Amino acid sequence: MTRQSPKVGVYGFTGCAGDQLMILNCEDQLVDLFGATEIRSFVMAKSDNHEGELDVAFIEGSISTEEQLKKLKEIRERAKVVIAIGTCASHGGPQAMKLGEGGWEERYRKVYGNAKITISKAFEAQPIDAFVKVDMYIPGCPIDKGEFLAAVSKLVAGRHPYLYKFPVCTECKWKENPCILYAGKFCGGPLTKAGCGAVCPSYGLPCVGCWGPTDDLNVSSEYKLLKEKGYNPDEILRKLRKFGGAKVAQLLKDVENKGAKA
Amino acid sequence: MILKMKKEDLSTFLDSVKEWGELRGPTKKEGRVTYSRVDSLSQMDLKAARTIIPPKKFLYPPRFTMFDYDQDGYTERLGDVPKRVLFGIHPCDIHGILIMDKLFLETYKDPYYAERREKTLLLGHSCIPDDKCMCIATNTDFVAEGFDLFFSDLKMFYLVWVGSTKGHDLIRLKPELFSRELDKNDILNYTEYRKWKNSQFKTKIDLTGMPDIFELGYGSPVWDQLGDKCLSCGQCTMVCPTCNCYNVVDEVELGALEGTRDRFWDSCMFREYSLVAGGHNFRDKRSDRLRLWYTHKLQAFIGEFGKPACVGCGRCVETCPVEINVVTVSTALKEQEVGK
Amino acid sequence: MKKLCVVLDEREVQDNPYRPDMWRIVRRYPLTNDVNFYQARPVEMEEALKFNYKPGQFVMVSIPGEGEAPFSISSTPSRPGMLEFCIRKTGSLTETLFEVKENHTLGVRGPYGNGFPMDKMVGKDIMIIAGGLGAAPLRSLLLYVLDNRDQFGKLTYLHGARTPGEMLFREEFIQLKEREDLNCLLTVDKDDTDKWQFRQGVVTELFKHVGPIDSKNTFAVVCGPPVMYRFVMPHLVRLGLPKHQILMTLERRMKCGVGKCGHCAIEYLYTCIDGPVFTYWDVLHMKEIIGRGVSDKTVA
Amino acid sequence: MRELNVEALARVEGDGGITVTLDGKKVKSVTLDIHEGPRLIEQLVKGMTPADDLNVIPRICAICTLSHRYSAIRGLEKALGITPPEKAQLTRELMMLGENVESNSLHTFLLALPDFLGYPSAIAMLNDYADDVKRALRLKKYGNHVMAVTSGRIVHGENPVLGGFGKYPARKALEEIKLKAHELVPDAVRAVELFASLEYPTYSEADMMFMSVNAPKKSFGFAGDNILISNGKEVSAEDYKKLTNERVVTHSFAKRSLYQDGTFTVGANARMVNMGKRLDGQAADLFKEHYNDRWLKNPLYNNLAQAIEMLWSLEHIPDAADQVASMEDPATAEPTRQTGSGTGAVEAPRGTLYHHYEIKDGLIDVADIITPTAQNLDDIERHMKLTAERMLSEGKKDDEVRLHLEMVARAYDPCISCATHLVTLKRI
Ligand SMILES: Cc1cc2nc3c(=O)[nH]c(=O)nc-3n(C[C@H](O)[C@H](O)[C@H](O)COP(=O)(O)OP(=O)(O)OC[C@H]3O[C@@H](n4cnc5c(N)ncnc54)[C@H](O)[C@@H]3O)c2cc1C
Ligand code: SF4
Ligand code: SF4
Ligand code: SF4
Repeated sequence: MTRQSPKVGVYGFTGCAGDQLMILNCEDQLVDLFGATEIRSFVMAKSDNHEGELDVAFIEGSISTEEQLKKLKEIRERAKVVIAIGTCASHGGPQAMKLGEGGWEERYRKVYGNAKITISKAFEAQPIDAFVKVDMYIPGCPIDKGEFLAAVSKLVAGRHPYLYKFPVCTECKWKENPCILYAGKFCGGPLTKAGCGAVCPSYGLPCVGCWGPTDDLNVSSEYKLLKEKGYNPDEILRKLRKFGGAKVAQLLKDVENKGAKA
Repeated sequence: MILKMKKEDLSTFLDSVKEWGELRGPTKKEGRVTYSRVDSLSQMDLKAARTIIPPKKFLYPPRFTMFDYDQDGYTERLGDVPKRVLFGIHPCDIHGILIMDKLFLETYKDPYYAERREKTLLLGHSCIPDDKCMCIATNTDFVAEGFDLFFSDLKMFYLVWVGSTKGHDLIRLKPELFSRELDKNDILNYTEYRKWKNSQFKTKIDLTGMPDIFELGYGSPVWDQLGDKCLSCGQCTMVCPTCNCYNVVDEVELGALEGTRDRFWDSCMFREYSLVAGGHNFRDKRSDRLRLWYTHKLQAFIGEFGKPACVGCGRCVETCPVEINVVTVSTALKEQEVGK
Repeated sequence: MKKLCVVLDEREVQDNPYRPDMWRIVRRYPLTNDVNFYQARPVEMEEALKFNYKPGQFVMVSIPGEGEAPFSISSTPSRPGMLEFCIRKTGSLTETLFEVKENHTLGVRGPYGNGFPMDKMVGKDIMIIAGGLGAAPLRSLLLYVLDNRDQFGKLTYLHGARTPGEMLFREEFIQLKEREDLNCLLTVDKDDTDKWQFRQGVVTELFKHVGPIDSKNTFAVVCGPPVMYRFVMPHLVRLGLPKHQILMTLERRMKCGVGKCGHCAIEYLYTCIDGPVFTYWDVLHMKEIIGRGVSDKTVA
Repeated sequence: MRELNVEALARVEGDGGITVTLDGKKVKSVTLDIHEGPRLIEQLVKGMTPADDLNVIPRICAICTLSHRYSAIRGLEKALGITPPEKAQLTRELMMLGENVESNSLHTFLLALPDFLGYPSAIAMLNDYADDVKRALRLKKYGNHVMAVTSGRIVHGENPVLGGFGKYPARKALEEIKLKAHELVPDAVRAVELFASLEYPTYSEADMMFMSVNAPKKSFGFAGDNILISNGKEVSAEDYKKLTNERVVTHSFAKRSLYQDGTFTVGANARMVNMGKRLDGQAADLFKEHYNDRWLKNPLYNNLAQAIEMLWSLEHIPDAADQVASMEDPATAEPTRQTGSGTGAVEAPRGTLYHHYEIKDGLIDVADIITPTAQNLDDIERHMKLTAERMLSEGKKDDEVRLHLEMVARAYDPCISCATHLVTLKRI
C-alpha cells in the first residue's frame, strides 16, 4: 500500500515548548520525519508555514488566553485528527494544578498587579479537550522520543498508534527497581501513566507524575497510604497535583470530602 | 545422581561453566537484588533471599520481538538468544519455572520460551528463608526436578544434585572437583540441614482448604475492602514467578510498512485487560480483578493441577505498597476481615 | 523420572503457533452499515488444503502494523479452500480492516477453539438461535448442517436483528425460507424499510412458531448479545432441553488464541482453548458470568 | 497609521510576534508581543517543599531546563544551608556544558542560520548544506546525551537534586562522553568558522550594556555568585533586584527589565564581552581571531559568540567527565536549617537566570525567578526599532524589514515560554 504522506501541523500554546523541542530532539529521525510527512506548519522549526487543511495537528500546551482559544478552535476545524502532545495539552500541566494561595484571579493580580495587558484576556490554564474534541493523547513532560516516533510511524502507515495504558510501576518493575512507596516514601508511580520507562525511580527518585494521570487510578488509596506513612495532607495534595490538572484535583477533592464525612 | 563438592571449588567450577554460556547470578547493587551478568562467584550475593524479578525474565523477557514483518508476511525472530548459565536459583523459583514450563511447553509449544529455556541452564542453590518466605506452606521449599544442577550448602561442602544431561555435561567439564563418595555423615548432615531450614520460617500460613474457602468467599465483602486498597499498579503480577500474561503490539518503521510484532508483560490487575468491544468490561472493579488473580493462584490452579500457582517466594509481600499479598488475602478470606 | 532438557527443533519453529500465514482477500462487501463480509484464500495454495476446521472455531487475523484479533469463521468446512468472516467495526484493528481492499493480504492463523461438538450433534435435531453478530459463527454451523443434511435431524434456524438493514446475510437467509428441509424463522425488532415481509418482535417471540420439539434429542446453539442470553436460556430450559445440550459461544479479549496470554481466562478456563463454545451447564458454573448477561433463574 | 506585522515569530521556542507601528514614514513603535499565556508558576510553588519546587520550575522552559534546575538548586541550597559535595558540583558543571552544546547548536544552526543563508528552515537547507545540518544534529544529539547521562533525561531530568544527585553517572557513560567530545571538536570548529564567515548587517548597531555572572577562579563558566557588568562593576547575585527591576508592559505577558534606566543584554555575547579573555584552548584562539568592536554594538554577534562557546564547552567536557569519574559517590548533603533565603544565578545559554527563594519552616514562602529573555526584551525592542527605522529610511521593502527584525529578535535566542514565567516583584 502506498499512501500519501499526511499533512501535519505542530502548534504550541502555553507550556515550556518541551514537546516541540523533543520532536527536534529526534536528531536521527528528523530528516526521515520531514520526509515521511508533509509538515505544513511548525513555527518553532521553520518559517514557511502554510495554514490549511491538515491530516494531523499535534498540539502542545494548555490554553490560557482568549486568543489561544480562538486559534485552537480554528485548528480543530481544519484538522482531521487532533493529537494532544505533552501533559499540558493533555491535562493542563503544572500551570493547571489549581494550587497556590487564592484563586487564579488573585494569583494573577499578585504577579501583574493591576496592569491591564491588552494583547489578550487570560484565564486559568486548561487542557485542550476542555474546548475541542481530541482524538489521541501522547502525554509526557516532555513526551518520550520513542513513544512519539512509534505513534507517528503508525499514523504515517495508516495504523492506530498504541501507547501503554498502565501505570509507571509496571515499567518500574521491568527495570527492577525496589519500590519506593513500599519503603514508606512518596512515589507517584501508581497514579501516573507509563511511557517514560520509569526514569525517576530508576535513579532512586520518586515519580513526580509528569506523564499525567493514568486511566484507572486509585487516588484515595494512595492518599490514605501516604497519610499513614506520616505525610501531612497539604503536602500530599501538593505532591499529587503537580501534573494531573483538574482530573486529579477533583479526585483529591472527592477523597477529602469523603474523609470529612467519615 | 548426587555428588559432593568442596565449597572452595565452587568458584573454579563457575569459571569453567562460562565455557557453556554467559554466567548470571544474583547481585546486590544500590539496594537492589537482581539476576545480572557476572564474571565470577565473587560478584554474586548468595545470601539475598530473593531478587526483585524472578528468573522468568530470562525465559520470557518483559518485552521482546516475536516477528519481523513486511508486506510478504511474518518472520520469527528466533536464534539470537545467548546461551546462559543461571546460578543461584532458589527452589521456589525453580518451581515457578516448572509452572511456566507447563504453560508454555505443553499444548501449543511456545518457541520463544522453548528456545530460551533450551539455551538456559538452571543451577539451583539452597537458601535461607527470611521473614517473607513461605515456600514451606506451598510445598516448594525443595525441588526434585526442573534444574540442571542444584547446590545444597551444607556449611562444609556442597551436595550437588544432577538434574539433567546438560547438568551432567557441566560436571564433566571439571570432574575432578566432584566426588561420588557419600557416607552416613553426609546423610545425617543433610537431615539436620532440612530440620534447620524448616525451623527458619517466620511467615506461617496455612493454605489447606483454600479452594473451598475461595468458593465460599466468592461474594465476600472482603474483596471490596481489598479492592478499595489496591492501586492497580500491577507490581504483584510483574514480580510473581508464575504470572505469565502478556500483550502484543505491532510497531511500524517510520515511512514503511514493515516493523516488528512485540510482546510485553501484561497484568490482569489492569482495567484494559478484560475490556471488550462496546466498552463492556468483565472485571471493571478492582475487587473483581483481585479476586481473579487470587482465585487463579489459590483455587483454580489447585483444582487443575493439585497444587497452588503460588511458590511462596514472598515477592508480593515485598512489593505491594498496600499489603495485598498471598498472606494477607488468604488470611482475610479465612477470617472474613481485612487486617489493618 | 526427571524432566529432560528442553530441545527446540526445526520442526517446532516451523510450527510456531503464533506465526500468521498470508491470505488474500478475494471478496469483500458490506453486510450492514458497520459489518463487512470478507472471503479470503491462502496465498500458498497448498495451505488451503491443509486448513481444516470445525464450525464454531475461530482464527486470529493480523494486519501488519496494526495487530491481531480473533474472528469467528463464518464459512463451512464443507466448502474448503477459503474462509469467510463477518467483521464489525468497533476499534483499531477492525477500522483498519475496513480499509483493506480486495486482493490485499492479511495474516491468518488457526483454527483455534473447540468448535461445536459435531460428533455429538450428529443424528440430533438442531436448533440455531442467532442474534445480531452472533450469526457469524452460527452461519458456519448452519451451512455445515445443510451441506450434510442427511446426518442431522430436524433443523430450525431462528435469527433476530434490530432492523432489516442490520440483519447479516439477509438475502441468503431469506432464500433459505424457500427450502423444505429446514424451518427458517426471521424477525426484526423494528422495520425501518416498510418492506419487511417477515416477523417483527424479539427473537424469543419466534419460539411460538417452532412447533413441537423433541427436547431430549435436540441441541440448541445460541449466539448473540448478552441480553439475548438472558431471555433465550430460560426459554430453552423451560422447553426441557438438558443444560449440556444448550451450547453458546463466549467472547473475551484474546492476544494469542492458544492459551498463553491469559486474557480470555474465566476462572480456570481459557475461552480460546476450552471454548469459545461452552454448554449452558459450564457457563452456570462460571461465577463471573452469572448476572452479567446470562442469568439463571432456573437453577433453583 | 500602518502596521507591519510578523504574526507568529517563527523558529523561537514559544509563541511571540513583532508589531511595528508606523506613523507616516516614522517608526512609532516596535513591540515584541508575547502571546504565550501566563502560568503564574511562582505563585503555584508557594507552600511546596523545596524538593517539590524542583519538579515544577524546570517546566518553565524546556530548552533551559537544566539552567532552571541548577539556578534553583543554587538558590535553595543557599537558603537551606546545604553545602553540596564536590562531586555534585562537578557533575552539575558537566551537565551545564552539555546543555550549552545542545542549546547553542540548536539555536545557531537550526534556528538562526537559515535566515542568513536565505532558507525557511534547516530542513530546507538539506539539499545545499547537508553537511552543516548533519553537523548540527550531531552536536545537538551529543549535547542531549550529556544532559541525559547527568540529569536522567534529555529534557526535564529529575536526577539533579538538592545536595547531590539521585544517582551519579556511570563511569562507562562518562568514558563514552569523553571520547565522543574529542571526536566532535572539528564540528564545533567548523561551526565557528561558518558563523565567522557570515555577514552581520549593521542596521541594529548601537552602544550596549552587557551582564553575565562572574565565573569563579577567573575562568570562563556558567555559574557564579557575582554579576559582572560591562561598565566594569561587579554586584552580588543576591542584589539581583537592583540589576533587573522588573516591570509589566501591556503588550506582553512577559515582564521587562531595566538597569539604571537603560536596557541591557545577557547571553553568549555578554559572556564573551565580560569573560572572553578567560577562554582557553582552540576556543580562545578563535575568539582572539574574530572578536572586534562591533561585538559591543551588534546583537547579531550573539550567534558567533554561541558558536565559540559551544566549542569551549565541548573542549571542556573530557576534563569534567574525568574528574567526575575519578571520585567516589558521596552521600547527599542535607539541609542545616529550615528557614532562610538565597539567590542562585547561572548562565543559561540565552543569559543570566536568577532564582530567588525565601523559605519558612521548610516550605517555600517566596519564589522569584528572573529569566534571561525577560531581561533582554527591552534591548531586543530597542535594536529592532533601530533596524526598522534605518531600513525604512533607506526605502527597504516590508519583506526585507520583516526578515531583519526577525533576525534581530532571533539572535537573542529568546525562549519565549521562559520569558512568560512570572515573577512577583511588587509584593501586594
Ligand atoms: C472467539 C471470538 C470470536 C469473535 N468473532 C468475531 C466475529 O466473527 N466478528 C467480529 O466482528 N468480531 C468478533 N470477535 C470480536 C473481535 O475480536 C473484536 O471486535 C476485535 O478484537 C476488536 O478489535 P479492534 O482492534 O478493532 O478493537 P480495539 O481497538 O482493540 O478495541 C475496541 C473495543 O473492542 C474491545 N475488544 C478488544 N479485543 C476484543 C476481543 N477479543 N473481543 C471482544 N472485544 C474486544 C476493546 O476492549 C474495546 O472496547 C470475536 C471475538 C472472539 C474472542
Ligand atoms: S517505585 Fe514508584 S513507580 Fe516504582 S513500583 Fe514503586 S510506586 Fe511504582
Ligand atoms: S517516572 Fe514519573 S516523573 Fe519520572 S519521567 Fe516517568 S512519569 Fe515523569
Ligand atoms: S495488589 Fe498491590 S501490587 Fe498488586 S496491583 Fe494491587 S496494589 Fe499493586
